Amino acid sequence: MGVKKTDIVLLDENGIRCDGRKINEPRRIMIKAGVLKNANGSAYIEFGENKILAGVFGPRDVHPKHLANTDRGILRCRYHMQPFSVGERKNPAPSRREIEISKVIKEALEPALMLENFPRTVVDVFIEILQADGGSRCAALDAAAVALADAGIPMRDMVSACAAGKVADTIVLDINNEEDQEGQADMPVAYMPNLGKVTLIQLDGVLTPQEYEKCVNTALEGCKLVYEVQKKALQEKFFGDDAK
Amino acid sequence: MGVKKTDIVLLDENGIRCDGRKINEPRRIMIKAGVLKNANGSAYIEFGENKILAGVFGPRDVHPKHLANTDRGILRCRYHMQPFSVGERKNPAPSRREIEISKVIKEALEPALMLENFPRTVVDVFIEILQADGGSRCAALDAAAVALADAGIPMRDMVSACAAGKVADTIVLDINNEEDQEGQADMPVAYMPNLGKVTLIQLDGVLTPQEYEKCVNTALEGCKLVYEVQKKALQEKFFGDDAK
Amino acid sequence: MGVKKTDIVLLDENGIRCDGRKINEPRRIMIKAGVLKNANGSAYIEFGENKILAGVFGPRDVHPKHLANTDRGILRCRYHMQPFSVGERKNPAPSRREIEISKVIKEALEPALMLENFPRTVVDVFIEILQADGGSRCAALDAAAVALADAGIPMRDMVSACAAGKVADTIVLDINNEEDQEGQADMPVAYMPNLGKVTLIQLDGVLTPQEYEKCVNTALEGCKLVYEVQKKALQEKFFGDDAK
Amino acid sequence: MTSSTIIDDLKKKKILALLKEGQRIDGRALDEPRQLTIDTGVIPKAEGSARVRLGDTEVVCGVKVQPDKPFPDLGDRGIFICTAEILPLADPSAEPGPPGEEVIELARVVDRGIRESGMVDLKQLVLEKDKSVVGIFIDNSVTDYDGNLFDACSYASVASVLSCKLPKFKYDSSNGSVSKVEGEFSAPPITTIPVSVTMGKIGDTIIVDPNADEWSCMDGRITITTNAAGNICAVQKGGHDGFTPEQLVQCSKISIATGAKIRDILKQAGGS
Amino acid sequence: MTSSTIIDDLKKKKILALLKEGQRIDGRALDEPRQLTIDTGVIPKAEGSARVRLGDTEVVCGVKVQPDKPFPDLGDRGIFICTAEILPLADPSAEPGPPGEEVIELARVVDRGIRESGMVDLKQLVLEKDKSVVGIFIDNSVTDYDGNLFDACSYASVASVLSCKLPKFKYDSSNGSVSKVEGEFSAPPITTIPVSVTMGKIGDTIIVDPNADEWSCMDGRITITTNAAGNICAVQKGGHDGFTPEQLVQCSKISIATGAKIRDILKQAGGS
Amino acid sequence: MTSSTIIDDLKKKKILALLKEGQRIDGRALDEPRQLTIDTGVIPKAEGSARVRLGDTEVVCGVKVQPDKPFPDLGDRGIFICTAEILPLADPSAEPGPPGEEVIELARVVDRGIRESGMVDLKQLVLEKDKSVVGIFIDNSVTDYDGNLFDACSYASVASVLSCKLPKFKYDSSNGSVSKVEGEFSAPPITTIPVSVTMGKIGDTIIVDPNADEWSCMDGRITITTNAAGNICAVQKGGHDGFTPEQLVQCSKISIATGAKIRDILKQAGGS
Repeated sequence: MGVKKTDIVLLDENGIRCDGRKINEPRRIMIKAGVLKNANGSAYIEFGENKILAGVFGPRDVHPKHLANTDRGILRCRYHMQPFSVGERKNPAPSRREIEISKVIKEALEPALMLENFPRTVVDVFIEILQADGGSRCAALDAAAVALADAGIPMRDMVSACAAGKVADTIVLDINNEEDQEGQADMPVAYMPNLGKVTLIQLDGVLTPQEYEKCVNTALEGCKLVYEVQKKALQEKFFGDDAK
Repeated sequence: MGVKKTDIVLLDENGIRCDGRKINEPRRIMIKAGVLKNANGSAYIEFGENKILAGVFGPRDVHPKHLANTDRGILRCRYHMQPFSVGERKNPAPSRREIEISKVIKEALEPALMLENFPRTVVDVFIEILQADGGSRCAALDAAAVALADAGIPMRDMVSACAAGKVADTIVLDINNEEDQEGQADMPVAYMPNLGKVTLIQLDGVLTPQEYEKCVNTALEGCKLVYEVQKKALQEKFFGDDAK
Repeated sequence: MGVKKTDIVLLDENGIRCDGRKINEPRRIMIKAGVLKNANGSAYIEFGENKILAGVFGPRDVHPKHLANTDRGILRCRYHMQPFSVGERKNPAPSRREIEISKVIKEALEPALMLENFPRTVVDVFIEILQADGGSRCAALDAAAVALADAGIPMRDMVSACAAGKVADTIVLDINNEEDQEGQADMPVAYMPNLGKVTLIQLDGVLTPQEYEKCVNTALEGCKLVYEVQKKALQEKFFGDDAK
Repeated sequence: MTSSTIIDDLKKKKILALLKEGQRIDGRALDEPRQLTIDTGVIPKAEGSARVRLGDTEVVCGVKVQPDKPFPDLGDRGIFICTAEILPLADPSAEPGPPGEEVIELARVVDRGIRESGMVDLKQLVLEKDKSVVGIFIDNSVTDYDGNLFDACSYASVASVLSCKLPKFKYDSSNGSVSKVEGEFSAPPITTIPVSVTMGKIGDTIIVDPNADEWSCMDGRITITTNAAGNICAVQKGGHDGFTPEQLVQCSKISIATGAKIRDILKQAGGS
Repeated sequence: MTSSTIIDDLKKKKILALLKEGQRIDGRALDEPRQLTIDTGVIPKAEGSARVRLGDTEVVCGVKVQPDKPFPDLGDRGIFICTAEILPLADPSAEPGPPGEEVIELARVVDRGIRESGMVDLKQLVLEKDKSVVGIFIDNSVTDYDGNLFDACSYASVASVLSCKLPKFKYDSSNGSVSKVEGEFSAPPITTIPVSVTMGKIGDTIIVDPNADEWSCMDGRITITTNAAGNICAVQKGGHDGFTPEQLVQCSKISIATGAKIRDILKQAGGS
Repeated sequence: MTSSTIIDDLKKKKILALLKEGQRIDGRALDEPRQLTIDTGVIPKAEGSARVRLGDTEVVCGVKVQPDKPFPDLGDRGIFICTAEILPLADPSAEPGPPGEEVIELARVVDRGIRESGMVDLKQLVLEKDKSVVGIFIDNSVTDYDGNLFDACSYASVASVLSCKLPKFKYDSSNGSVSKVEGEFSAPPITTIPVSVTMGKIGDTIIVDPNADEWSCMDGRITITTNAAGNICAVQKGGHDGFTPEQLVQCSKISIATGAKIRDILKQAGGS
């Protein structure tokens, strides 16, 4: 009541963020694998207020055929927001933003997939944002990677994603919506935790070279936390509650 | 002249409707077969103020080929309104309404056609609404069925269509534009008069179960009247004025 | 300052036009051949304030293949304006005007090309209007014809284009932007100078039969002047500065 | 594709053989819909939402409520638009891209069934006559396909609307702007609960709520929506075969009886 | 397709052989257009309309008149837009969908011929300068194809406009709204009657109003529009071959002579 | 296509072999960008413009400045939009038509690099808060392709903006109209000069400004934009392979060092 957006205290004197988290604390993450009946693999993630569904089909025949690659399978990826996923109703046609995110997600997943085993085929990853919050591309990637594993696509490594950013002159883990709007920088990162490679990195906002390095490392710590949640989701799917 | 739309008396104390018709009386219907030179079959209908042209091509090769069906011919149908056919100029691009009507018309014609005789081919039905009035989809169907017969496509039966509806708490035959706007229900029906099957039925508006049954039967009576006009049109085309 | 458009004197008492030219004087024309590295042939033209780039690819395979012609090569042409080429930013999607101009330019170039030598192939001409002024379609044609020659496509003749028009009741050569806006008629003409054939002619505006004939002849004189500049551009490209 | 076609053929023969004995492939009675599960409020950022499972068909539906300009000539009522989309993860044969005629029909039939019932009293959604009204936008996204999307999307839409919290808007006549009154909500003006019941015709047998296997081999289809008073408010026939007039009456009776049972489930889910 | 190609080839040879003797395949003189039949008022709900048959080419044209915002920088004149579409029932090779370059050229040439003649005085269509003007929208739909759509659409457009009843609109400067004055109509402000004449060039022979057979084998094409004063107001050359300067002059003379005859038919049809 | 594939293969092997010895196919050092040539003012009718050659990659960029409505919720800042298009004459594989994902990414990365740097102070582009602002529209057209369009388009955009003459606009609050004050111009409100530096990763070697041959065989890609203070303001990774955390730091250092040199060239070209 009467509180304007810009009056939000992003970080208080005790190092507590606007949603009560500490600097290095991610939001609540819940992943469930194998949630769809038709898809070859699927996963549902809740990451903060993000609610995202990922489904995988393939390896399967490519249509139209001229898109097929004789050397290796191809990966296609669609990141798509539901009309009701954001504050103002979104037009369901894919925006330029969604097309770009689809591309960077595809390139973040590709290094982990052994597509050379499946020439002339395609693996399709469909990501549907049911409810969007800050960091939706990282959460989408996390769900997509679990869905690929659930589909039994051979993978070199998991792909785990988490953002870091700069808020009130401080590097913090896992930017939420308010921090994204009012903060100083947002850096989504995807990581193959065993191969040690960053497969997605973007940055919007200004960082000194020192802050940049710290931000990368903070995000990587987040990716490792996500990785544990992803593994747990797959264990629960394949080995049931015993795995807990 | 100071008379507002809502002041229209849809049904007066003598059972006479706003355009002077009785409850079971259809509007004027005129059908002419074989009106186009290029189409394999064609028909022009005037049904009340509706003025509609239907043209048929086929059976002919399917492009693109992958749409062809090896078991039977396919039927394609386009219901399309001219920009000048309605009060306010209509955008010529097909609306969602036109796409839906095209589909229900296709499904209303399909049971009457012996498409199993023409595997790998397509029959195209193009319907152009030159002037629209209430009941245009029924009138369109009536013209399309005559055009198919004119094209010599083997048919199990004619398809004859007419709407019934509810106006001033009364079930009436063949709803016109004002009755559609101001009335209580509109039920377009298509019927194969010899096979006794309803191939299209839609309903917008509220009917009791008893009214529903009466409305279906009223529409069927209309379909039978239309059937006579369709037969006459084909006789005049193929046997000339002697047939009158 | 305070001078309104309509106050422009299009032709003064000494027969001098609003940009200082005489009645039969074209604007400055500069053509340079072979300006692009990737295109098989290319040309850049400055014609008045027009700045236009043309690039040619081919003869090359046609995609999709069903567009190929077994008797002769096909010619495709795209006339396209940059968003920044005109006063108000232009939407980069091709307008209906651009599509029509693409077609008339294609038909103006086609008679000069020996496409019968290259069955099943396509020659693509891409024209980009970097800055637009009156007469851009003629200037575009002039550049495209030089680009085709630069690409080594066998030609029966050059195609040279220039407009004439009617301004202040006088037939003048090479209409500029102001004359196009405020003048009485604009007639773009393309000509094969050795074969003596007009391959493009359009007219907007009213001419008496006598003026029409004079306008055609005036435009043809302009085409011949352009032809000299086109030849010079090709000589400079292929024989270097010695050709000057 | 060959092996899958053979299986499809065998399945179809099985379905037909069973139906001759009055049985269905999944053991249901001819007029028995599948289990219906409804969760509302699944998308907290939307004003209303529901996840519906009808057998193995699953739909997520969200409602957005926004001020809007009224349609010309309809200045005295709010806007109510219902859409439907089959997400590509719902079905191996679904493709991203603009909707085909199947999906356009789906959306229009779902929309019309609810609209024609008068479920929401649109006259109560006017902020300023001819100038500003409330718009209710209901988007259905199919996430898993097992046939009969008509009913699944219709139930999801109805449950979402029933669970919807309508924000309060204020129209400022001095400059024509509309603002949301923070923290004030009301229930939408509901007048009835429409229920869509879709029946398939295989040969001459009518079955309620066909699953994907039945859907792929049925000859005709009819969707009948009834309101709480047991009246019929929308009909849509589809498919490549016709219905006899008697079958049309039979279907209307089934839709009233089945509709009444499903209405109870919808009421409970919507909390009303 | 082979047999049809052989027939096309034979027909083309026949056409060429006949032309060498100065004869045409349908017996017409070289400069003789086909029979032109015009019915106006065929679409009573449109403000103006016409059905035109030019030989076996048939076009239905309707005019809608609506208040509109003027184009920027053209606040002192009404809107006049002429379109053309080849309906898919007009021709086995026509396809539904967005217009190709052929149809775009057709529409633009028809529009330009009428616009450049100044047929309608657009300055008399202003309701309130820079704010509100009358728009005249002329839509041509080709219903049967037998070549030379340029002239058929042009005649249909001109006849529709001549037969048009212009409603009276009232601009309310207090709120910028426009209302129609029921029952009051006027004739559109006509200044001249433009006539389009299209000529084909086959080899070096110029023929007027080519039919479909001639159209498919002609080398070049030119459309010249003349006004009532016998002046030339629009030209469009098409086709894959050129014209000599002498042929251009010859064509202009044909267009003036033929145009005068057709103008009489248009006048009669338009009732003026 | 076979022979060209063989040549491509041989070229790729050559590139890899040279890189093992720390050499590049065109003789450059690993961290050496190609020659950068900038001409500004090449499109006099645009408010700003530049032709940029980076090696054999060529881009023409034009800036249009126009009054516009602000975005909702962003009523206190002007509009700044940067686009990019690969013209079909730039590359035999380019096709006319709507942009693919490659070009959409290109445009968004170029736009974001400049926007996030805060190069133009958008708050100074407001004519009337929430009502009317100045829009700066920067369109890049690639006319010749030789790899690394990210940097070429970014430099062209920056140079065009630096060379831009901002017309003066006047907002009339009585009727909400905006007019241009003829003959009055100012420099745009520049706060910093951002420089994009794109690096390719081939095997484990990082190279600056890959040309087309290198571009087609690189495994990963990263574009880092730095501002005049030597801080990092945008990053975008692409390509089918990942980077180690150490490589990410290495790349940031290269981008700061290389960016400083290129900033001098941009300053000179922009006349500031």
